[in-house]
Amino acid sequence: MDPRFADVRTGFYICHCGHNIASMVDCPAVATYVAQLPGVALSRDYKYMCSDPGQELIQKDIREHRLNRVVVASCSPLLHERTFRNAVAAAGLNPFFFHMVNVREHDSWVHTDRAEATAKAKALARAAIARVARHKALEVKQVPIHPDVLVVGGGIAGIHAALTLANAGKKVTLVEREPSIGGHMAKFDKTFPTLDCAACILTPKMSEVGAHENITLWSYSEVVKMDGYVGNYSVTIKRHPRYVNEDLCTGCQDCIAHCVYKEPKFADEFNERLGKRKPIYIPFPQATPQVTLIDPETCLNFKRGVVTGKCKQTCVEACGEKQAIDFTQKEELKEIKVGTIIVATGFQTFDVRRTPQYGYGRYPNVYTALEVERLVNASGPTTGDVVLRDGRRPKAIGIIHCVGSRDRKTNRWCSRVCCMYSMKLAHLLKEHSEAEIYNFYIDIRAPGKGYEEFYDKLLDEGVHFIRGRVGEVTDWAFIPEEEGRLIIRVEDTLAGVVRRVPVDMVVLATGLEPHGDAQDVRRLFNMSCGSEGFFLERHPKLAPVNTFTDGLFIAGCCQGPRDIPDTVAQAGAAAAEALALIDRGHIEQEPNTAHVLDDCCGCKSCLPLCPYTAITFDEAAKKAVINEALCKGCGTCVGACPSGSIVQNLFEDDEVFSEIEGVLAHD
Amino acid sequence: MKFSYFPGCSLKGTGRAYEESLLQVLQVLGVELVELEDWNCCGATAYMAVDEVKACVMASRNLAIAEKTGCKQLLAPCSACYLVLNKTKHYLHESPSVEGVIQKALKEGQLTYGGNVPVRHPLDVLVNDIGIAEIKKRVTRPLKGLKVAAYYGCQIVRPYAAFDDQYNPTTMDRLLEAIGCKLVPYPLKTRCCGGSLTGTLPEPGLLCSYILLKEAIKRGADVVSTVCPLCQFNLDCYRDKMASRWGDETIPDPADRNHAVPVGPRLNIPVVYFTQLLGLAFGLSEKSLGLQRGFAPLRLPAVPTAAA
Amino acid sequence: MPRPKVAFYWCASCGGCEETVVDLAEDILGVVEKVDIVLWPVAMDFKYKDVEALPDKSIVATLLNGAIRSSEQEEMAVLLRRKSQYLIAYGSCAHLGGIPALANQFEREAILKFNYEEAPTVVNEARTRPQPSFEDSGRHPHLPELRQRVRALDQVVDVDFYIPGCPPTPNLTKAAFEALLSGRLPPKGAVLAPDTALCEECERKASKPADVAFVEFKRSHQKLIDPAKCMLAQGVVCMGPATRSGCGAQCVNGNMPCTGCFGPTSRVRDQGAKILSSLCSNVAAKDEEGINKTLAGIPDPVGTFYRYGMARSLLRGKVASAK
Amino acid sequence: MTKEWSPRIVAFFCNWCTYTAADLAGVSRLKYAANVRVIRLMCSGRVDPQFILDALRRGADGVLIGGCHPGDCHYVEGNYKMLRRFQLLQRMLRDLGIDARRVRLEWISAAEGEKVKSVINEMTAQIKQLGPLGLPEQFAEWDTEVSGLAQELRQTEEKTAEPTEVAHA
Repeated sequence: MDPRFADVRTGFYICHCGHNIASMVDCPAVATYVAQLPGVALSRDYKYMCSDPGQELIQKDIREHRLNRVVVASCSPLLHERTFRNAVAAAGLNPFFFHMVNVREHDSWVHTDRAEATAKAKALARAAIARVARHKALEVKQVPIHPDVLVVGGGIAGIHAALTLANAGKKVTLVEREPSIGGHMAKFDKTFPTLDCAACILTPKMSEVGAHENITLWSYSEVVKMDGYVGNYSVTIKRHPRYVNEDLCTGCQDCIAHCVYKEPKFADEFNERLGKRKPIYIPFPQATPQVTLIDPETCLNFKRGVVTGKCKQTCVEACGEKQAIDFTQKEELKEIKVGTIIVATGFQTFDVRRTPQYGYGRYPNVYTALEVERLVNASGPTTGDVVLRDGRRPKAIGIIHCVGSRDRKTNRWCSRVCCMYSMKLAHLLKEHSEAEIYNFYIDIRAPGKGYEEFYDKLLDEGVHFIRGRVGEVTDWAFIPEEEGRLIIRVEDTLAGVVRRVPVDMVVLATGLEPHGDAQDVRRLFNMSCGSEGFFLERHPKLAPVNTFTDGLFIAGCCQGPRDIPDTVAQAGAAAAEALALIDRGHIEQEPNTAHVLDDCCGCKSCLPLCPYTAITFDEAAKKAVINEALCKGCGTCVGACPSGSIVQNLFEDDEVFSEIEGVLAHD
Repeated sequence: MKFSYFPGCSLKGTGRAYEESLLQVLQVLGVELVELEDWNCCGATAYMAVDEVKACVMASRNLAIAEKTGCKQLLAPCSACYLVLNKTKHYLHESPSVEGVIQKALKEGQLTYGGNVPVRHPLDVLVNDIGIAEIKKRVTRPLKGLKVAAYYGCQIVRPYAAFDDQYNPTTMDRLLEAIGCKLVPYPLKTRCCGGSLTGTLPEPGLLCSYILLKEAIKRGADVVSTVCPLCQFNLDCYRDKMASRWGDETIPDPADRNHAVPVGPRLNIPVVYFTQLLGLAFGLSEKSLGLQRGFAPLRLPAVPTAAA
Repeated sequence: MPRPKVAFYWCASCGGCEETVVDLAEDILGVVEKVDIVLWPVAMDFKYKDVEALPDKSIVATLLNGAIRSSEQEEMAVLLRRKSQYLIAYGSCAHLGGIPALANQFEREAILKFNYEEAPTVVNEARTRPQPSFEDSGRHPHLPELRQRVRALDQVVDVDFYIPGCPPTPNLTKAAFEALLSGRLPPKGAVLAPDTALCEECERKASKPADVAFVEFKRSHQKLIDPAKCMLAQGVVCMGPATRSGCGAQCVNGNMPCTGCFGPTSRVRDQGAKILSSLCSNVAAKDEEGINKTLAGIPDPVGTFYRYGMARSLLRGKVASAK
Repeated sequence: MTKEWSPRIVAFFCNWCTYTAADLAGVSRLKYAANVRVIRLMCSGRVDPQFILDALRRGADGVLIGGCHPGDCHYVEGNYKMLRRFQLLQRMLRDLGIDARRVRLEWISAAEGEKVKSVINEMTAQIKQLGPLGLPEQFAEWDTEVSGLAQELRQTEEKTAEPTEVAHA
């Protein structure tokens, strides 16, 4: 008998997973095949291995049949490896005497020939049987978790997550790129379908963040570096200079009033460039923190970002002895330690220049939805008056749905919120202007509490709905009545005719897409992105706020388009996940770390390979040493050690060689 | 720079002015054209409508001849030729069955086609190979003050938009700006001119042409610049019919938008090829550029004096 | 008490290993005193039938050097295995195939054709090749047949111990004899040399920086080698990190890089793959072009990484990619 | 062995990108050839060239290595280490008679389930075209020349065998 299998008593279990596996893999045949392999003491097939009876079956067998190895062939180890390890451990066996075979995601679900799928299952099982014989008992290491949390992004998702954690007594650092928190929601006028005033429900939360003793708010700041691992992250944050000292500014805004520019002159970012601001400004009245800032691009005291001192500096005078204005401020780098991180960096709206057929930029009266949010807002540039860029008031308004959504040429996904916000804007525009409103839609998607009812309400209000994707917005007239107006050309797919609808204002219901720099953020935090560019959750259903990096959670639209209720719910979930980790106090580290054997010759080949500087050279022993607390278990040094003197737990050379031998052995 | 040149039927017939001006302009820019020997119909319109595969066979014969010359690229100035030749290349690439038919047919004529001939449009070559900067250098008589509606037609951007934006092409705008023209906003750039409907179903066909002219006039254009012989023909040759049908319609006066004026008298707006405008800017004579062939004479604004 | 019988034999080898035995110098006298050498073709005259006549297992230990290349060598290996209690693969060729195993990069036919027909120094118009058997004056002599592949000793017969090196050092040889004579032997299959890699005993170890990032590789003749600095730190390919120690780093001390004759440590299955992995992982470039530019300094990876280990490498030599 | 030959491909997938992508292909019920057997490693940087050679000599007709895209490695740069090894390994394998198309390195992110499918299908088709590599059979064939003699000698040995006791020195 092969000495490798002496004293090995493996129990093998193949799961039917209902029909998921059994319909494509002949499970009993696999079990029968495995039964005769070396070291196998027992082999079974069972309907649902992950169920309680399934797990109990393993435990009973371990006790009654003195099993000392267990192999389960079922779904992906990324899904249930932990479940079965726990089950094995509960029966008194070291949990690492377990190995899992993926015969569902990698086999039954992707193949169409039952004989081939069964043969593959046998090969994979054989490999596991060979491998598990080499397994060793391993200890799970516990690493303490730093209780502080970093929340990246100060939109409604970040705000809600930060407050939830802070209210639970955790110290939170909230980092926001813009000068104020609030995100997109702060720009909205009302929220659907309840028509709550967005500012009324958001402002109190923003103030709470500003005042909370457990929250450190760093606005106008960006994360530039993340190191470490779950429980022990070290994060570097870049703080842009505001040229106004946050600690000294009281938010009185006297400086703004006394700026040498008497009138606001520069495009106002918060108002989507529809309004104007001065070089020293506060983004919007409820901005948090209530601190002004100076834009060096437009301030007379700067030239190309360098202080010239050429301005009279009436602002400094106005500030008086508070002395909050500080032209010498420089960019600062801060490093903080946290245990968990919530990424809530949000979205950007679709860039309408990618759909030139809708005339944005060419016709002044074509607006994006976000611009209209500001236009109808009482605190917006027109104080809520619907006055067009050319000074006219619209008599008819067309709202084009799915701009940059559900479109093979731009973005394929449904942005989920556009139907609802378009109807909200339809209602508000009608209220503010009494114009005729036309909605051009592909399908109305109103799946939410009170959403369908809102649609009904709009129909009752006499808003027009025309089903069809708009082909073009143009200004050429077919008949004299069309002269001077914008014409929406669309195929009305319900009536079966091509229509030309003359309007005075067009609203483009832009979709939601990942931030332009989402890829950089993803790399920064070591996350994955889906093909569309939104951050990828660990599991779409069972781990929607987790990422593949432990201790790093995502919330809000950075993970995919969603509305405010869903965003808040998700932010709460992310906060709860972080809390669960923090309150446990420690995390268990997968013991797949590497260690150096005494046989190391000290050639130093491995030293430069470790990105975590876990490998150092012991000058006394003249050998490499691995700090297992820093090792993350990639195994790169193991693969490169020229004398085979580094070993990675769970992925030892002999374990992998056994697996190779196993998958290739003939039936 | 050297190209094989596929003129197609129009450039030898109704679109002669296009060929006359194109050849001269390219000569000024040092581009050598070698006309394809024994070329045949590109396969456009009528053939395309009856049997796409056979139309492609016709086109592919031209491609095969071009490939044989060893000249790297083929210039096809006529929009229809440009489209059909490119479409054939796509079909050859995408459909093995079409390729089978084509190769079989070519074999009968002792020809083969390896798929290696890029088919280029003059706009593409002028902007991307020669470059605006180079063209600017050749301008001796800038067309300052000439207001132009740049009209591209449908075929060079649909269904393939190889060198320009499908919805809002700008290559011709940039070229004409470079020689001093002022471009009026013209969102109808890629709208249908009526195509061959003007000959078969005149009512809707003419309406298409009329709208193009009317909108150009309304926007204050002095001239419509085209890239396509069929567009030029439709817009240039049916003015009388358009005037008799819609001449009484009023449009806002471009000089004073509050006034409405009848469109009829203004329908004599000239419709020229963009190469003719380039030629003028290069200082070539109107006659050599074939400008006398148009039905509406092009009047250039007065040459600015040195003092101005 | 009779002195234990010992045999030395050579197969496909250069004779260097025999030299090592002689290199024991005066120590050889101590060995000769304690043993009875029953076979040593390089030094004394013995006949095949003398060996055949010995009772099985009557030789305590046979030190066989050289690779197994011909049917005769194979036959001798089998015979000596039968007659010996311990069969020891002595030197790189017996241990791993050695230099002769580089021939495994070529088909036998190609080798014969070149050597008997195409080599520039050969005049052989009749294209005569050695024949396994032929007739000569009514006799039918047999000649050994060249095998298709060069093999290490243990690919032909069971081997008890290995003494590595090209050639093995006198120290190792002496230690092996001492172990044999005292009966204090390691487990079967052991390589009688330390199981750490060469850097362990290399005097230049300290001069290797902790952050070597290769931008170019040089072969030893392309560079004036700094005699005090780690070879790899100078971009000279040195097999030391992937090669067993025990030689005292003689080559490096002679200012030449290690070429790997002691073979891999017990933890490595393929010496060439391992040194490749280690060297490449530490190349500085990140783009394919840059990487390949650096690696172009290793023009013959097979000859460099498998100079001694071809026969015992995982692929054993050049294979046919498809049938 | 009446069954028609079908390639056997051993794949080494990194846990974070390619293995996850293969899971995604499963969840998305994409269908692909059943010729690949995946071995999960934490990082493509763990792929020891010995694994590749061992797979080939044990009968794999091809080896596929899957890692995160450059710049996306979960462990920062493990995939670059593999890329560098792969460059020289490919050259060395070519010198050893192995067609470069049998060993493939692919960057497949966690989101690219489709790519798992297309790469596996392409590679399977490619190797079908190349035919079996069959190294175990090749080695066995080489070794017929030695096993033949050993057997012959064993037979003569059996005929003349008589137990001999040898004292240990």
